[in-house]
Amino acid sequence: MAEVVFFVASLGAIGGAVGVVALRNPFYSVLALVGHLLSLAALFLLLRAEFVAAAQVVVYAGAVMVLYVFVVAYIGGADRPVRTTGPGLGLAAPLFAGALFVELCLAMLGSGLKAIDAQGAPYEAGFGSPGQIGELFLTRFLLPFEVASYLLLIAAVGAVILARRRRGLEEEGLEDVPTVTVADLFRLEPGVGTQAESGGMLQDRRERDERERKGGW
Amino acid sequence: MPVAGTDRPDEELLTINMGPHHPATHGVLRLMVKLEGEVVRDCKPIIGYVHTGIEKTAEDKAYWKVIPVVERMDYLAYYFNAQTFCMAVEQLLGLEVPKRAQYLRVIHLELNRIASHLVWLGTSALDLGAISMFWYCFREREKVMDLFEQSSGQRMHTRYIQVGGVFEDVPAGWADKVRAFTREMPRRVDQYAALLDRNEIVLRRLRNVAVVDEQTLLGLGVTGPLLRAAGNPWDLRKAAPYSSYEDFDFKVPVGTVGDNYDRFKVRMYEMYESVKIVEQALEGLPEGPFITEDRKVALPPRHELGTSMEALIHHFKLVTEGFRVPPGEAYAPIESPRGELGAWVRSDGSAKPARVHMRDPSFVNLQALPYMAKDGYVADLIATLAMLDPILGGIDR
Amino acid sequence: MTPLAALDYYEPWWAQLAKSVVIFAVVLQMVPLVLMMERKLLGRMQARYGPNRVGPFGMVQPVADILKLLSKEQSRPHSSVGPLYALAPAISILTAVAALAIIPFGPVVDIFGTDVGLYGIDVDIGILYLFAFGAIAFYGLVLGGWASGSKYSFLGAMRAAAQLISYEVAMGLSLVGVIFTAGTLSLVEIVEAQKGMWYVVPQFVGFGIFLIAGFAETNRTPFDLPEADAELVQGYMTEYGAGRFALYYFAEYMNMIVISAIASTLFLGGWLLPFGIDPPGWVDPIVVLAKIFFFLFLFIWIRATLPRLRYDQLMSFGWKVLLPLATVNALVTAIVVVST
Amino acid sequence: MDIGWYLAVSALVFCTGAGGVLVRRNPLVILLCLELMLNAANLALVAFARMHGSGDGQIFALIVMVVAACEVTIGLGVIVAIHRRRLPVDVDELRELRG
Amino acid sequence: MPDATGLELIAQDIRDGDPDAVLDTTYARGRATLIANPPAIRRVLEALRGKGYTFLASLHGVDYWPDEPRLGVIYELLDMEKVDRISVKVRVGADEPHVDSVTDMWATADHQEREAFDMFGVVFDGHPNLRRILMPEDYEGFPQRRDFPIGGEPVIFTFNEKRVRGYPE
Repeated sequence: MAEVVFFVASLGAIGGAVGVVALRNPFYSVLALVGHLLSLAALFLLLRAEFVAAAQVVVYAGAVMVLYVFVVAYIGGADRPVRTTGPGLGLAAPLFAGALFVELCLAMLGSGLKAIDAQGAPYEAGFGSPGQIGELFLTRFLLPFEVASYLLLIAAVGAVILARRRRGLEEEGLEDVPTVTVADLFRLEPGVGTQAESGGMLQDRRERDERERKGGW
Repeated sequence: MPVAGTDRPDEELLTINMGPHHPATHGVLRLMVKLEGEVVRDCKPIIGYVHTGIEKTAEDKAYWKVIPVVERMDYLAYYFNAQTFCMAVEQLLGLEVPKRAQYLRVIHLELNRIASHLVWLGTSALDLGAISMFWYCFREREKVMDLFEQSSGQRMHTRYIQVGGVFEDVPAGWADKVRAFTREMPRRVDQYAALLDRNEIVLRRLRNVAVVDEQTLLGLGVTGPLLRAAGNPWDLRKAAPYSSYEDFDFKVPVGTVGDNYDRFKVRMYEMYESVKIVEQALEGLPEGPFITEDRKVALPPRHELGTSMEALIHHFKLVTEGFRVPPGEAYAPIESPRGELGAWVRSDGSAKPARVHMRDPSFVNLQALPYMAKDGYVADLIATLAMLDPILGGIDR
Repeated sequence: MTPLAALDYYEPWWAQLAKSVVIFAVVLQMVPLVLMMERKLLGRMQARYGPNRVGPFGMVQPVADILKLLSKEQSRPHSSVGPLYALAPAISILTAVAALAIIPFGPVVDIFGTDVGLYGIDVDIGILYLFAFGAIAFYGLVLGGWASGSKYSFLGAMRAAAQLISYEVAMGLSLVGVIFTAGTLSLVEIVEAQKGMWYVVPQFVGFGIFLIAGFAETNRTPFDLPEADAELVQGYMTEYGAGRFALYYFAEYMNMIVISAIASTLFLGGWLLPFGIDPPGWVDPIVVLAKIFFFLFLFIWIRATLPRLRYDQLMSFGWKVLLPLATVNALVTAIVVVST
Repeated sequence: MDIGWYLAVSALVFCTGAGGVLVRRNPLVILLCLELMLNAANLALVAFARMHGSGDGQIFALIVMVVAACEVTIGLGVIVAIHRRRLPVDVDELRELRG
Repeated sequence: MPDATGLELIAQDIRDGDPDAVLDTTYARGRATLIANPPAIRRVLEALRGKGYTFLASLHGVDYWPDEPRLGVIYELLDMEKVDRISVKVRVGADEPHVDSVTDMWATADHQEREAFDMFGVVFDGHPNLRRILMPEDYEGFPQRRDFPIGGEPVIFTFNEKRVRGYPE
């Protein structure tokens, strides 16, 4: 059973990867990568990394790829030929990739790692569970955890600054458009939304007086 | 890629064709909308999809047969269409309308105004997403329709208002039914207000949206609730009373800001005022004929036909040919639920009008839409269109 | 195969299979029921009858609707992208159904001598599982809007996507308080942790935020902007008809049921009854269903009452109000949990 | 399943990504290919974690995800900025940084 | 409405500025009408606007066939302060139906002039966007003219779309 799942999932992962490189339309490339990521999540599950699998889907498929989708939809897919970098690089790149693959395989298989041909260490309850991950993050890997969170913060700020509109809404007075703020939650305008008024008079007096003063009534 | 994200990448504008078949355009209206993200940068109304040539048709019909034709223009304010046409013809004939007929006309006009505003309220609320309002409004509108049916036999396009008066006196007991309605209606409007006017979401959707100042509106020829919402108390019922409106005590609600909220409030209050007018008209309904005694214009009563040769001749003449109208031109403006509705009628002396042209308020007011919608959100464009209350039958005629 | 969940008891394959079939069948049957309920309730709230022609009291109306939709011709716009156009609604319904698997309808019970949990699976990652499928649901909407090749669909899809991710953040944070208090992600354990007191009491802020975000996630009024029929004419499903539309429609109601079920599990104590009432085991699923229907009623009630927000209002509400509130809630809960 | 198989898949995906970076010109796709390579590394890390039965590899994988998310936000930000300035979204034509 | 004397005074005022501007005045059944010289229409309206008639209520096209000049355009002006109306009429021949546009003076004239053009073929010089408004863009003829017959327009259905005149093959 595990073999079948592995076969299907790895096929999905490799197929998705090839799709990313080979598809012309960036939108399809993004979709191929989503497929790749989901297959990878299945592989993670096989490796008993539940939390990583869930994080993979939530973070990658749910957030990172969403960004891609937005940007591709915004910029629009350019239907350019896949390979226009010139024949030299176009030919050299697959060769390079192939050579890299051979090298990696040699490195891993020839490394003499004993456990590589095994099913891995015996499974312990709680392996890869949120509890274990959390414990590791807050004990042994506290520094990387904190650094990573700062990195995220910096990246968020950077992205906002980079993608900020140079012209458009801000300058053209759209900030006048009313928006809901926290303060509004606590501010009760007279005659707005209270039960007493809904049961009683239709119009709050202040407003009616004002309209009367202006001569409407 | 199936959707080209933008027309030209450097402008980031997305052109959207709203309509002619779109749930929120209140008819067969087409809007060419240029969007930048969710913001409307340009909006061009395109009309003519329900042009039915009513004005041309009217030229081929006897005067009294024109009434049902013009009634079908602004299909929510049919009494008003008939009233303005009849007033123009009466002006050409130099005809005096009996007091009772004038009062009866007023009652029906104001009931019709309520019905029209109810449809507006229901559909506008629907456009804002408040789906229940629609049914509540139509529940009350149904009662008005029933009253119309009892007085004229028809629910819509009643052809009740005739040249020289009204088609028939109201049946016995009708007044009580109207009173029952006018007693109930203000309570209902209170309830609508409680549902919408007390709702934070509605307030945020309407307040300070689509503000256009009074001068621009005047230049655009905008009249009616839209102009009053901007603070100009122009109401023909007050300014140039017709059909005995000077007899009634009512107020003209005006707004202060000229935003969608004011437009909403003005119409809500107009319903109260209309109810007041109907009550007063019922109270002071004078005795007397319901249509002019001029046998050249109005059909003789049925019972005279058997005894009076003259009546028979008049009847024959009117039914076969219709009455002739002395040559001339007349323009009769009245205050319809949407603004100044005027019929321009030219007579060449025959029994058929030589030209009937309607100054329909929807047609004129629609020009204000681009001014209102510009630089707002798409959602506000829909709300604004709803608050504009265009009736495409009136626009395209 | 590696088990998805670390169960401390053994469930035979037939139990798993039977559970899947039962859950699927029951919840799938709930969708027409919810449809009927919505139409009838809306009708009553709007001073009309609602459907009353097909079957007794019009109860067979949803069946008629579904049959009608399924028997319609499948058509698609010229400019659409065929395979993706067909795939998108399937993704939507897949994610909606998959999320049902983790909803507990009761504790582990003894059926024919074997221990069977009254839930699809009880996973360690619990709520994360839910959010994982929520993340995939995004593609159902965006692909649908994009592949339709229509500007309305596209705009609707973009709105839907932006709304989905904005409110997903607030929703996730609103649950953090519950997770802190219960000390686990597993839904079954969270329910059992509510033995003393339902989390709606200590976590009322989180409950409110979760409900609001849930309305947004399921695209219901007042957050139904992606399919605002007044502006975008049903948004991402503008170009869909027949069976595929039925799929979207189904998925939407399924999502409603899922959100209701999650809310009742996390905040209303799942199958637990208040005041220490401990009914026999077969009552538990009924209690859960009753709580689910309470939330469904709330969904319908709100729909009949509220108009919809504007897009910018929706966004700023999500980011400027809900998110800070949820963060503060999580923070306060964390402090309280640690200090006690 | 032997851990070796996972590593083989990881290597294959990594090489596909590397080749893609070299071949494609659209910066969006290049970013996608980078993602592929990061993911391949993730797979290897998780596989090794399983091999050793310790969670360290998974922690690494999670940190890699964080880094990937940061890289993507910045990368996409740059691309959007390029697009806003009406420059071609094409790495070969964007030679300005070269001087 | 200004009474007959008031109308004459207004007309005299305008004539003082431009002797040819006003051709005639009519006063019938309380309706005061200035008949303006077509080339001077803008000057007449400008003058009236100066007198307080600041609101262009409506603009009507009309066909006086068989009289000549055939076509007419009527401007209904309104003084909102004094609640006073006056109408201005210009008559132009059907062969050279040119009237100056007043869209820059009143934005409301935009649609209304387009309608008059659509229905009668009166060309408003200076109109920014003089296209058909109610009739289809490719419509031929001016349907509200008196010599335009009332007749059936073939309705395009699928079965006859090839046969209906003007439908592209």
